Formats: sequence, C-alpha cells, structure tokens
Amino acid sequence: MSQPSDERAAAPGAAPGPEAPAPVAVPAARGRTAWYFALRNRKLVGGLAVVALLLLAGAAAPLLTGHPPNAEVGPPNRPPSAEYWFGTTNFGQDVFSQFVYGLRATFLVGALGGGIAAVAGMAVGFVAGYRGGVVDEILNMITNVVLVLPSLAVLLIVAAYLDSRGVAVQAFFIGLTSWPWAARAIRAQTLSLSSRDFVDLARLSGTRTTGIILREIAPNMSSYLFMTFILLFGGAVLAAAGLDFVGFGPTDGVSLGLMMHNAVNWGALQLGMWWWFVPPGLGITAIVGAMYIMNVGLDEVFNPRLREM
Amino acid sequence: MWRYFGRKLLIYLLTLFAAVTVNWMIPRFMPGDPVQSRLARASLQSPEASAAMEEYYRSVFGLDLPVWQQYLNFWGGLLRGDLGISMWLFPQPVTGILAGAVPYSLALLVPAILLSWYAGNKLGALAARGRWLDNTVLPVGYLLTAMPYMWLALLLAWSLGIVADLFPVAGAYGFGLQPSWTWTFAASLLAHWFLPFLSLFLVALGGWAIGMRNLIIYELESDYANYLESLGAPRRLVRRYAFRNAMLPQLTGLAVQLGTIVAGSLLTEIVFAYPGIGYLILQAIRNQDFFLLQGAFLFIVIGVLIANFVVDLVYVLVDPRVRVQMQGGAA
Amino acid sequence: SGADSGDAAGYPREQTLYTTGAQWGPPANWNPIMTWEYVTGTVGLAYETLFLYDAQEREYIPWLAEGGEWVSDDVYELNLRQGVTWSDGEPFTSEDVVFTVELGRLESVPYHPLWDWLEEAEAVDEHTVRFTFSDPKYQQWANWLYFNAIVPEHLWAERSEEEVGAGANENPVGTGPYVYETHDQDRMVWARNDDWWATEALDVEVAPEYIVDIVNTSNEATLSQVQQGNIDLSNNFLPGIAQLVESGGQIQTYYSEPPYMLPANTAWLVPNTTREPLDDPEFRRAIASSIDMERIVTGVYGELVEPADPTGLLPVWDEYIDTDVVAELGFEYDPAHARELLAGAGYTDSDGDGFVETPDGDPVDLALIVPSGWTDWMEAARVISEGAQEAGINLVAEFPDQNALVDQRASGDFDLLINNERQVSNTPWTYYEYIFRLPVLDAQSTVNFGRYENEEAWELVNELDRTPVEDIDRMREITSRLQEIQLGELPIIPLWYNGLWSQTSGSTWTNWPADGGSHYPASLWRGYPQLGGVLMLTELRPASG
Amino acid sequence: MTLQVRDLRVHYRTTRGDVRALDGVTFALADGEIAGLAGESGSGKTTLGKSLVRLDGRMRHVGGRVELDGRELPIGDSPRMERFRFREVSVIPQYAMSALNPTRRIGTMIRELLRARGIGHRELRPELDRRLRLVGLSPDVLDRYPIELSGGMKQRVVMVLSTLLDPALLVADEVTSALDVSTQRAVAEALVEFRDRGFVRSMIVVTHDLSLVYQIADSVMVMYGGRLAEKAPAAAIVAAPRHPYTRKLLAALPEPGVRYEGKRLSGIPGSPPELLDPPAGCRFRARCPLADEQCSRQPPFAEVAPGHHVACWKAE
Amino acid sequence: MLVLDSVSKVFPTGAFGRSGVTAVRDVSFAVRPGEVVSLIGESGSGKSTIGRMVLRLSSVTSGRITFDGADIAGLTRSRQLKEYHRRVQGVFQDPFSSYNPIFPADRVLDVVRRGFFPDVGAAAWRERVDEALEVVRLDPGQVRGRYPHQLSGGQLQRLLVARALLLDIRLLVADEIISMLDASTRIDVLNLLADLRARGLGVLFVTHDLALGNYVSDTTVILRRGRVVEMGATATVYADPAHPYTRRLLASVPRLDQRWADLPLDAADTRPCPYHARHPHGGPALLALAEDHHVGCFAEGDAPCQGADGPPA
Ligand SMILES: Nc1ncnc2c1ncn2[C@@H]1O[C@H](COP(=O)(O)OP(=O)(O)OP(=O)(O)O)[C@@H](O)[C@H]1O
Ligand SMILES: Nc1ncnc2c1ncn2[C@@H]1O[C@H](COP(=O)(O)OP(=O)(O)OP(=O)(O)O)[C@@H](O)[C@H]1O
Ligand SMILES: [Mg+2]
Ligand SMILES: [Mg+2]
Repeated sequence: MSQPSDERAAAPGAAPGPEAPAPVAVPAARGRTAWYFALRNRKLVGGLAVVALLLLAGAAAPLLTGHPPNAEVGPPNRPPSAEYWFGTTNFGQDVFSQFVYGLRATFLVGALGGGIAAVAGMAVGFVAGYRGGVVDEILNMITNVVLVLPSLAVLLIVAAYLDSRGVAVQAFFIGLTSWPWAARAIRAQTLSLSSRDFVDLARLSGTRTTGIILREIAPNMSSYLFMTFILLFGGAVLAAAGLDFVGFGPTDGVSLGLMMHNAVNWGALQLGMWWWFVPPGLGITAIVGAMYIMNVGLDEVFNPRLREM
Repeated sequence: MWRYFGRKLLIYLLTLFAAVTVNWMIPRFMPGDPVQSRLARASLQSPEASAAMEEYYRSVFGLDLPVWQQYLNFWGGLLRGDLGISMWLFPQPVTGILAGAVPYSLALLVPAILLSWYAGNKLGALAARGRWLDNTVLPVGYLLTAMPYMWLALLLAWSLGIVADLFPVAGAYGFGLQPSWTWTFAASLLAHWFLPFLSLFLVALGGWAIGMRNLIIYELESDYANYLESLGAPRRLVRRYAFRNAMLPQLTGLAVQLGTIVAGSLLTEIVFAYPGIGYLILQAIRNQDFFLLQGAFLFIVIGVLIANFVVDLVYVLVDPRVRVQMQGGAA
Repeated sequence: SGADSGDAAGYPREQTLYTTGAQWGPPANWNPIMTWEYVTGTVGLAYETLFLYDAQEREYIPWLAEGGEWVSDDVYELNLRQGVTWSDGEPFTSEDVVFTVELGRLESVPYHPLWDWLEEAEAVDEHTVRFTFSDPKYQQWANWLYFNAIVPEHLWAERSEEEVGAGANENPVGTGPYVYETHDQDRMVWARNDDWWATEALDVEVAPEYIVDIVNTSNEATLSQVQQGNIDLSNNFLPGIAQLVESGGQIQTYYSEPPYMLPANTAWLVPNTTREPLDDPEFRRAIASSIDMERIVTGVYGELVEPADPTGLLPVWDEYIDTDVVAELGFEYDPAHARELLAGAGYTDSDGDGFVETPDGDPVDLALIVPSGWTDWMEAARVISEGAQEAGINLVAEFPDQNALVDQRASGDFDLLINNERQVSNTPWTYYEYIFRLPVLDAQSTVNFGRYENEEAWELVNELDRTPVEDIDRMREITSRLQEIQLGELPIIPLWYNGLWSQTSGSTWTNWPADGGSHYPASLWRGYPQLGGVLMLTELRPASG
Repeated sequence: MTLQVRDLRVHYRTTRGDVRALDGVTFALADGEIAGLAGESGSGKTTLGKSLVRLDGRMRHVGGRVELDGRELPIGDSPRMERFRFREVSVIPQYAMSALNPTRRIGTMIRELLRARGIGHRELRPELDRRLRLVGLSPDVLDRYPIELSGGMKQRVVMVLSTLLDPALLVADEVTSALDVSTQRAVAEALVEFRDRGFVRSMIVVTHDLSLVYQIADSVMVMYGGRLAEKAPAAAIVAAPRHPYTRKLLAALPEPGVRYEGKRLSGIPGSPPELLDPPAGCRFRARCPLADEQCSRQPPFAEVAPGHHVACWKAE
Repeated sequence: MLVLDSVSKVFPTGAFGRSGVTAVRDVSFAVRPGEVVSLIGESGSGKSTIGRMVLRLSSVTSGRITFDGADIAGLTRSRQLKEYHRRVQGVFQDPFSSYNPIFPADRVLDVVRRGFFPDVGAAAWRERVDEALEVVRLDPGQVRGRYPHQLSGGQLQRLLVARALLLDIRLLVADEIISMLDASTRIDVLNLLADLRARGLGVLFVTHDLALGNYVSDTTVILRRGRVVEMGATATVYADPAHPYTRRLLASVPRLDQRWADLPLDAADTRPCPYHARHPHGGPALLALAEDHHVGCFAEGDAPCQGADGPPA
C-alpha cells in the first residue's frame, strides 16, 4: 500500500494537503518574506477572517443570544425573523442560539480531534520515518490497518460503546482513527529530513532520538505540520458532523451535526423548514472550507513555486 | 516481479488478518448484551420463557462458547463463506442480507469514485492551465470538499427532490415496481440512484480537482518539463506528460481516500434511504447485530483492501519507476 | 414523482395499498411464532387467530372460531368455523388448533408458560376443541385466543424445535386474506387470497389486490411520500403531522383534532424503587407532581398525545378506573405541592445548593435515562428534569445508547427511565402484570423494571387473571384495590398515552377510519390486525371507483 | 561567426528586486569553437546558458542582442524562440539526471517530441541509433525507462537527443559535475567528438572546474558577478591569465603531485558580490589585491591580444 | 589510534531485510595520530559508509573497528557513546545540509555545549568558542547569529570544523568536506585540515578527487566497490600507481599541466596488475608490494582487471 513515490499523495484527495515534495523549511530570516506574503495572500487572510469570525461567534455565544440553545423560547416552526434570526425549531427552540452554541462544539471537536490525530500522526510518522527498519515496517502495517478500517463505521461502533457521549470523547476517538494519512505524510517528510547531515551531526553531539525529532526535525517541518493539523481539523469536524447526523453525536448539548440530525428527524425537509438544516451545514462548510482555503494560502506562502507572481 | 507481488500479498494478508481480528473484536466488546435486547424486544410474558429462550439464542449465536473458540469459529465460518446468522433480521444468514445490499452500494460507490476521480483530475488539470479557471475551480473545489456529505445530500434532496420534484428522494426504485428487465424499471432505478450518486460524486470531485491542480503545477515546473520546453516541445505535449505523471500520486490518493468515500456513502445512503450497506451498518449497530455488523464491515475492509491491491497493481503497470525498482530487487 | 407510478412492470396503483411504518428492516421471517419480529402482516394477513378483539367496542369477534365457551370452571370449548381452508387448499381443522397449542410445550415458543395452567387440549371432533385447565386464567386465555395465530399441522408437524421457534418460514401458508407474493430489501408484497373464507362466511372482502409494505427507513422520507400520495397508510411517528392535518391537505389521521391518534399505550416514568430516595413513595409522589405534562403534550408532541390518567389505564379501560380512588390519591402538576411533599417527608435543602437532600442529609443526585436519538422522549425527559429541578430535586436527563439502556434497565442499574412496552389489550390485567409482576429477577427484561415488590398487589393481579372476562364487576373490584395501592405507592408514574401512529392518504383509497368509514384502527403494527386492522382493510374503497 | 552576444542583460525578478544575473555580457563564438564558461557559483553561468535557449518564468530579458549566424535570436520572445530551439540552439541542462520524463520509455518520448515538432521520426531513427552507439550506448536504451539507466548513461542520452538535429549552438551546463572522474572524461571527450563530427557547430561548456575546461575547450570564458572577466584561448588562460581573478582561481587549484608541505596554496578571500544590488565599477574590486581608484569605474571587456579579452584596468 | 580490521558492511534490503547490499567488504587500515589518511574512490565505492561506521552512525556488519584498542561496537550505552564522540567527530559533504536551515548557524556550537558541556559557564564557553573559531580563522562577529544561507560554503565548513575542535578530539572524519565548495574557498578548508595535523589530530579524509587527496594526505587508500584496491604512502601511490584502476583514475583527472589528448586512457592499462599476476585465482585481501604499499584485486575469474567498468565512450 505504500508506493515509493506516494509521499505527495499521502494527504488525502478530499482534504487536499500540502503537496510539497520536500519539506518546506522557513528560515527565520526568511520569515519576514513569509509574513510579507502571508499578509498579501487573499486566500490566507480571507480564510482566516471567516474562521476568526465564526470562532468569535461561538466564543461569544452567550452574549449574542439570550436563549440557552435547547430551551423552548418561542413559537414553533417560525421562519427567520427579526426576533429569531435563524427561525425556530419544531420545539420552539431558537435556531440561531443553537447555531452559535453549536459552533463551539464544532471548534472543540476540530481542535481536539485534529490535535489528537496530529499528535498520533506525528508520533507514528516521526518514529517510523526516523527509526526505519523493522519499526517502520510494523508502524506501516498498523497505519495501513487503521487506514482500511472505514473510520466512520469504527466511530459509529465506538460511539455505540459509550453510555454517554461528550464532545471531548467524540473528539478523542475521531483523533484516534483519523491519523493514518498524516502519519504517512509525516513519515515521508521525516525520511527525507533525516537523511540530512544535520541530523547526523546532532547525533554526534550526543542528542538522543527524541531530542533529534523534537529539536531538529519537527521545527523544520513546522509549517507542514501546521498545515497537516488544519486538514486534520477539517477532517475531524466533518467526521463529527457525520456521527452527529446519524444520531451518535453528543448525547447532551448541541452541535451543528446534531442540529441537522434533529432537523431531518423532525421532518424539516418535508415541512419546508430550510432554516433548520441549512445554517448548520453552512456553518460546517464555512469553517472547514475557510480552513482549507487558508491552507492553500499557507502553502503558497511557504512554497514559492505555487505563488502567483 | 513475482517476489514483489508475493511480498505485497503477504503484507496485504497480514493487514487483512489484523483488520479482521479488530473487526471481530470491536462489536464483541461492545457494552450491552444483544441476546438480552432481543429478549427485551420479544416482550415475553413470563420469566421462565425468557430463560429458555435466552439459552436457546446463546447457543444459536455461539455466544455460549469461550471467546477464543468464538474467534476460531469466526475464521472457520469466514473461510466457508459463512458469516453467521443476523440477530436483527433473524434468522436470515448474514451473507444473504449482504448480497441484497451490496449491489446497491456498489452501484453508488463505483461510479461515484471512478467518475469523480476522472472528472476531478481533468478539472484540476484544466484549472492549472489558466488563472481564470484556477480562480473559479479552486474555491468551488474547496467548498465541495468542505461540505459534510449528508448536508450536500440534504440540499440536493430538498431542492431537486422535494421542491423541484425532479427526482425521488428515497428508496432504490419505485414502490410500485417489481424488479424486471423493463425500461420503466431501469428508468426508476436510475432516477432513484441519481441524487445519492450526485452528492457523493460532487464532494469527492472537489478534492481530486485540487489535488491534481497542485500536482500538475509541480510537474510543469519539473526538470523534464523544462528540458522538453528547451527542446521546443509544444505546451500540449508537456501538459500531457505532466498530467500523466500527476495521475500517479492521485492514484495512490485514490487508495488512501477509499475509506473516506465509503464512509461518506454510508451517510448518503442514510439520507436517501438507499438500501445499501450503510443503512445495514447503522441498523446493525442500533440492534447490536454482531454478525451483520462484522459482515458489513468485513465487506468494506476487504473491498478497500482489494481496491488498494488493484491500485498497487495498476501503479506498477503505469509507473515504470516502481516496476524497475522491484525488478532490480534491491536497488 | 413520475417514476413511482405503477405500470406494466409493477402493481396496478388503484388496486394496491402502499403502507409503511411497521417493518423496520428488510423482511426476514414469516414465522408467526416469533410474535415480535415476523414480517408485518404475517399474523393477520396470512395467519389468522381464533378471535379478533375490537378494543374500541370491547368485544371479541369470532374469527377462525365461530364461538367458544366455558362449559365448566376449568373446561373451555371452542367451535371452529367450517369451510376454512389453508392457502394450499388443505382444510383447517381442530387438529390444527390442538397442534398450535401443543407447540407451546416447546420452550422456545413464547406461549410456553400457557402449559403451566393448561392441562390438556383435545380435538373433540373436526370443529370442536376442548381445553382443560389446571388453573384457569381467564384473562390471559382470552388474550391468547385473539393474539396467537393458528399454524397448519400438515406443514408444521415435521418441523424441529429450532425451525418452529426460530425458522424463517419462508413460504407462509395461512388461512388469511393475503398470501406471500414477493419481497426485496426494502419491501414486502402481499397478494390477495381470493379464496379467503370470510368472503363467503362473513360477506366481507379485503379491498386492495396487493399490499406493498415499504420497509421503514426514515420517518422524514415517509412523510413526503404520504404527502405525494405514494403511500396510502403510514404507521410512522411523523412529527409535524398535526400541522399538515390542520392545513387540510391529503393526509388524515384517526381524529381530525388533538390528539389525532388513537391512544395505543401508556408511557410511564419508571423509578428504580430499590434506590434511595426513590424507594420513598412520598418522594415519588413529589416527582409525579413536578411533571408539567401539558408542556410535554403541546411543546414536545404538538398535541399528538394526551396526558395519561393517574392510573395509567388507557381510555378503553375507563370503566376500570375508580374515580373515587383517583380523586383521593391522584396527582397533578403542582410544583408547589411537590415542594410541600418533599418538605413534609423530610427532604430539605440543607446545604443551600438549590436542591433537597435526603432526611439523612445525603445529596440527591438522580438521572433520568432515555435512549439517545429518541428525540421526542429526549425532549420530554428534559421537561421532566426541569420540572423536578424546579421542585428542588436534582434530576438530570441523560441519553445513553439504547443498547446500554436496555442492559441497565434489565439489571436495575438506573435511577429513572421512561418505558411504554405494554400495548392496548383486552384486559387491564396486562398493565397490572407489567407493574406488579413478582418475583423480581436478576434481569427484569420485560416487566416491573422498577423492581417494586408488593406481594399483596401481585396476589390481586393473579386474582384478576383468574376472574372471568365477563365478570366486569369483580374485575372492577380488584382493579379498584390495585389502584389504591398503585396511587398510594406510585411505583410507576404514568405520563402520556402514545398514539397509534397512523396517517392515511385518500388519494387512492378512501373510507379510512378518519372518513368515518369505520372505527377500526388503521394500523398494520404487529398485533393490530387482530385488533381490527384486518376489518379496516375490508372497509376501504377505491377513490376512483 | 556563429554566435554574437552583445551587452546581454538578463535579470531575475524577485520580491526584493531584480537580481542582475547577467549584467552586460559580450562575446562571440566562432564556427566550431568550444568555449568553456567557468566561474564561481552564482556568477551567472547557468543564466547565460539558459538565456540563449529558453528564459524561464522568472527571467527577464532586459537588454542586449543575440545573433546567430547573423540573424537575431528573439530570446525574450518565447513563442518566436520556439522555432530555433532544438534545431538551431539546444541545451544539455545542468539537471540531465532528471531531464527525462520518468514514466515514458526514452524512445517513445523522443518519438513524441519529434512528432510534436513536426519532424519525421522514421528518417531520423538510423542516425539516432548511430549516435547512441557512438557514445557507447546500445540503441536498446530507447526501450528503457530513464530509471533503468545510470547517471552517465542518462547524461549521454540527453547529449545525443539535444544534438540530434545538428544545432548550430549547444549549451552544455555542468554536464560532468555529477559524474565520476572516469565517466567524466568519457563524456567530456564525447562532447569534443560531437563537435568534430559536426553534430554541433559550436558549443558553450559551462563548468566550475577550470581544469576540465582546459581539457576540452578551445577558448575559456571566466565569469564573475554576472559579467565576463576574461575570454581567451584555453592555452592562453592557463599559461598567461590576465585578469587577477583568473590568476587567483588558477592558483587555488592543487595539481596532482602538489602537496601541502611542498607548496601551500591559498584561496581567494572574501565572497562574490551580491547581484541584487551589485557594487559599481569592477565587481572583483573588493577581493582584488591590485584594486585602486580606477577600479571604481567599470572596466571595458577589451581585446588585449588576438582572441584574448579581459575586463580589467590592470591587465597589461 | 583508529584501526579497521576486515570491516564489512551489508545493508539489508527487501521486506524485513531479507537480502542485502554489500557496501564495504574486508577493509583494513589504520589512522595514526597526526596522520591524514585519504579515502579515495568513485561514487558508491563505500567511502561514506566507512566514515559513518567510524563515527558509529552506522553499525559494522563484520570485522572490528577499534579506537585506542577498544572495539567501538561495544559502546552501546549512550554515556559511552558520548565519550567516544568527545574524541571522534565528523564533518560532512554538504555544508548546507549540515545546518538546520531554520536556526542560526552557530547553533551547532550550542548543541555541542548542551550535549557535552552542560556545566561550563557562559563566559568560559564563549572563550572556548572564540578560540576554536580562531583556529579555523573565522571572525566570531561574522558568524554569530547568522543563518546558514547568509554564510558561504567555506565559512560553514570551517564552522563545522570549529565545532569539532570544541571537543577534545583526536580523530576527525572529513567526508567530502570540500567537494561542494568553489575552487576559491576549498583550498582554505583543505589547508585547515592539514594544519590540524600539527595538533596531533588524526584525519580520515574522504574524497573522490585525487588531486585534493594528494595535496593533504600522508596515506592514501583507494576503494573500489567497497574493497581496497591500493593503499600506501601517498607519495608512493601517486608516483607509482600499481593497480590499473588507480592508474585509470589518475589518468582521468583533468589537470592543467597535461592535456587528455596527450595521455590516452588505454595507456593506463598497459601494465599488468601485480596482484593479479601473483594470485590469478584470488588470494589474501592485499598484496604487499613494499612495506608501505599494498594492492588488492578482485577481478573475477580470468577477466582482466581493468580500471573502470569498461570504456564508456
Ligand atoms: N530563479 C531565480 N530567482 C532569483 N535569482 C536567481 C534565480 N536563479 C538564479 N538566481 C541568481 O542569479 C545569479 C546567477 O545564477 P546562476 O544559476 O546563473 O549561477 P551559476 O553560475 O550557474 O552558479 P552554479 O555554479 O551554482 O550553478 C545568482 O546570484 C543566483 O542567486
Ligand atoms: N542506508 C543505505 N541503505 C542501503 N544501501 C546503502 C545505504 N547507504 C549506502 N548504501 C549503498 O552502499 C554503497 C556505498 O555507499 P557510500 O555512500 O558509502 O558510497 P560513497 O563512496 O560515499 O559514494 P559517494 O561518492 O556517492 O558519496 C552504495 O552502493 C550505496 O547504494
Ligand atoms: Mg549553474
Ligand atoms: Mg559519500
């Protein structure tokens, strides 16, 4: 399953990854150039703005809306109005307040799930790439096993394991199942980095394996790792939404996926209550899409070849 | 060459073994006792009847055996093509149930995967060509990949299905039809298939387009492209080469992506009440149907593995670098 | 949409009844013995019972039996209908009935316990069966007569116990109005049996030539199909249906105004009576008073359900409700009263956290569990927990996975839960058995989840069982005493009556109950054809005719 | 005269401004001449070579004229240049190891290239085979993929391909620096042979190794900081270098037999100028032991002896 | 000081390393204090592999490498290894790849401090650094805080030597340390190496350039396909190359005093190989021609032991 030349494709197609064949090192001195390009990159700035805006909305949820997300506060089935910006649900819950509170869960799941996946992917990728040999083969095998197990189905089963499910637990398991491609990509990068002489020099200077990975290799891939994290973040958000949607979401609280689940379950489609299922999906798409576009921007900043002149 | 495939096969078999074992373990260590919930559903009037039935079901499902024996039996059955009896759709054999659902899933997945891959690559290659195209294809691609599968499915169902009433939004063919070799039936199948297919296709499409666009930019800047241009080769030829070469990593990407797309199809099937594996998996989980769950899972895992293997084979056919490397053995 | 209209490749639309809402998975078995999971219609359409029971009118309708009577206290004689044949042409005889009852001797057959009190079943002649009881349980027997289907001896005699109790029975041969036509992943098709005995014997005829039962995938998909007239009868819970009915569209329900549906069962709040402080009746009463049922009925259900009577008995059992007892011991939503009750029983908030502690000063910390994903129940649970918290009881709603919940329920590892297992029947005995059944086992899989132990009540329940079904006065006497105990102790708190979810479309078929055509329930849920569902089919008329 | 380059200026566009990689380069190349182009890394050798064939996306033709056989080469106009490439001007790139499409058989690639350029492959095939044999390759290599060939073999394939249409000018950029000494000699000698057989008329051989240039070139150009420092017949450069830079460069080369104990050599202190913002005047001034006031003006690239040009005020 | 005794290295390849490539075979030589030994050979001949084995960056498959009599394979504990690296250090081919591009170049010195001298105070350390920089003739102000790309290759390589000098090293492995440098700077680095000799340092100088090897080294070892083909005092080997391969290499070196045209390659092969003449069917690893001049030959069977792999053009 691992082609000698698959490093570039290691990032999954649906979550287009940093495609750089070689690690993108950003010397601090060139950092200024990076900033120069970062600030002028419309994709990066635009994506960041959207993410920031939604993050802010989620963080300031209690200020933006007076209603707790699940409280029945108004008449049921109302389309968007001045009073209820996004309308109300079958139960008379305020869709807007569900939306802004749901954003929190989305960001939490993304950050946590993406973070855990990134840590797992890095651990496996670094070790496999740096140690090589049998360790590499074994880790590769594990990676492949996790890769072929359809993660959503595994997640469904795991979700069914849990008596009660919280966002954090959900994120944890999403993280544990979504790291393989990241591990592969990081492994490939590590492999090429660890053949560099400075790694040998560090070994000659008495630096241990972990030290070399953390102090020499990882900093060199920092931009790459960051981009990987963004993609994992998006992946985690989507996975969580899928889980929520089929009814294995958090057993309590709100999330955007759960909103869609409820909307569908309560016949929003047939009853024409588009305001119930459009905003949550749009929210997810906006967050994940903005992140991805940000990623392209970052890629352009770090890879001069992709930059438009 | 054969050694290479032998080695690959070995790795695949090991992966399969591990995956199957994990697969066996997952539902088994789930909380809750499926026999109990069966009994609860049976609403038997008296405790005595419950006890007798409980015993009966435990032996039918082989759950009274020690765990290791269950595991061995599982493999034994697997090799005989026997995946046990479904608990939820008792007493149907799992293989039969799967056989009923698999065609639908394949009918969705195979065209969606292949077409989206092909179209996405073409689109990406096109985008790499021009500024204007790049600026439209890219953002749309990103939005598509960022969409939750089911949301796109919902939007399509709502807009094209319910509001515009162009396509049916549930089931695999019209309620009034019997499967038959008629145009009406075929038309109905197609009409029901279209929206679920479209939603899968669209989400996957964006990813491939973006991937191809990035890869081809790298290819166009590569040494061989520069050399060809120095020799005055027309842009057309260089692009063709770049496209071909960029397809290779995309091919591996396909293998990596399969799992995700399959997962997406589960969601799509649920939205469109399409009677494939996805719906079975969901119900199997809800009904604690070990055997069905394992079977459905196994089908996916083996499917993904086989697809991976095929991709490996194809890769060897189309990428001389790999072929040469494996002929050279060590080098 | 267009592709759904029938034509040469399919079933003629105007002669076909499309239904959904009862079959939750691909058709898997047609075994009438597996009463909880046979394919919809197996009993009722294919196999038939000796009697039907009209719950609305509270009368038994002779069916395969022409009649039956207790010739003595412990001997029951059944007269079978003549001229009934199995769909393979064999005659239906008393041997078939005896054989079916004898099957109960097998442990895997659900009515196995029947033989604890039945001594003998013998065919007196071709059309007479005599049952001799060691301990006649009149109520249960009456229930058995209309609930269990008769199977043909000539086809079943050779079957192994496994086949009987768990076989798929792929080619069902029954006496009923329909025969198996075909099935697929997502549907079951029944075709009319034109030789059905009732056409001649009762001069009734089932109207649809075909019944296509669509496997239920999602409620929402169903709703639009009903709206479009593609589905004639849906037995799904369709939220928002009230809106559509009120707006005067195609869709009809049993009643055209709240509660729209026939009450079919009671949803109960089940406290675990072995746990502190839920073992205290006063505390349970306080919870009962804290529940704002009105809010659940209107807010959560949009008036699709009705609040239950304090006894929990369904409206069809009105005559068994002792209004005096209810007036004296009943409860209603009254948060202030709930607080009084708590205070009176020594539950006060001593640490100032807003919630009461037990008289011993231990914190009260309760969870009400309902299955995750059962959205209406989840919402209801939230309302309940809010009400309780208002009254000072620290009660939160939790939503474990359904499977986990089943385990917890069976093992008694929970504080409170909501349950509605028991359906409408011929006798309130089924409800009281559900509430009071003893002994409490390690795993309580179907009854008395709250593990409430009251010997006296259980004695009364058994006494009720042994009361002849015609002896209404005696029954009322016993139920009145049971209600005294029940309302005094509140081992279980009735919440609301769940509806017999049923929405119909008049575009192809008319004369639905809603049209005033009949009062029979329009439902093919398991057990409901025997409660009149079959007769509903005979009353349908083509819309175009 | 084959090639005439006059005051050629080519810049790289960067965010920090233009890198003046070629800043007024003038020279001529006679028929049959092999000119070696040597100099420190970053002096503009590759840029000069590329300018004559194909400017890449970042390169800009700022000024100067290039004539080939008296006709102007439109080097700044890529579409018009296309006609000349391969037929008139050709290149063996610095990256010959990766210059072949890795997923195409070499023969297929050549055929497709020729067809795309409207040249019949059939007629050329015998000549192609002949030339491959000439460089010691069997024509079977055409059925192979690039990865199946060693570095030296690929180098030679590229050599044959680039010269297949007998161009007037060939730019060979560092064709040997990735090769082992023995292969290096073979490849270098093959270049000479190509010229001798008339496969190419004249050639610019880019390398940083002066001694290699000396072996195969007729004349040597030494480049420094985006300009030519000296151009002279090979023997003259070694025997009588005029530019201080050339001299210093030669002095830093240990010869076989020279040992540290016997003769301690020394390098050139300092580093080449930044081409982003090069100093005025002679670019070598900062490192030159002879530099004085005069050097703050740019020295002309003057002919001091027949065929010997030097850009230095101090060159006698 | 450093002795290699029949050292071989096999790189495992294939799944779980079932087959292998022999990169180095039966190599024996020694490096004495104050001696520069140059290891010369073409690409892939195993030079770097030997260097890496000496540095313990890669393990020895068979044979022994001893340093001051102790087998370095025995240095398994990280403390022991550290002690070894206090005395044996390396500098590599690519100056740009030897530095982590995202950190200032002088960080390599700090890493040494972190690894070996955590107790030395800041001031004392600075003094030591300045001292080492002076030895390699670098101006401290020139390199402090600069990033690798802001320094020239020669400066970078000298900084790496300075790094090694911070430790009390006795042996320096210099793997192609000048091949990426411009002619204008490489000679300075080479001179530096030669100067270190005076401090009693042994240097293992890896190169493929015979001219450079000749310039600095006392002893020359010529490798071909992982084996030693000729070995001896540099002057002897250069003046009187015994093996055809060596002669061929020498003939291929472009030089300024002689044109290739005047020195046909075939001339290199006219004299027979002394080893082959003596042991036509194989024999001991090396044949001693003189006390300090050895030759080996591994032509199979009767094939003539030509210099290269056959004439390329
Ligand atoms: N793409 C580019 N963008 C900006 N500057 C460039 C680019 N390519 C080369 N340069 C600059 O142009 C100058 C000349 O580069 P060129 O590659 O021609 O040098 P060279 O003599 O071939 O060096 P080398 O021996 O290292 O190949 C250098 O200063 C270099 O930094
Ligand atoms: N890590 C490795 N795994 C497998 N083979 C290797 C490895 N490192 C080196 N080799 C092989 O060992 C042989 C010797 O390699 P080595 O790097 O020592 O050669 P070298 O003489 O240093 O060559 P160069 O001049 O190109 O640096 C080569 O054939 C190489 O392919
Ligand atoms: Mg160059
Ligand atoms: Mg090396």
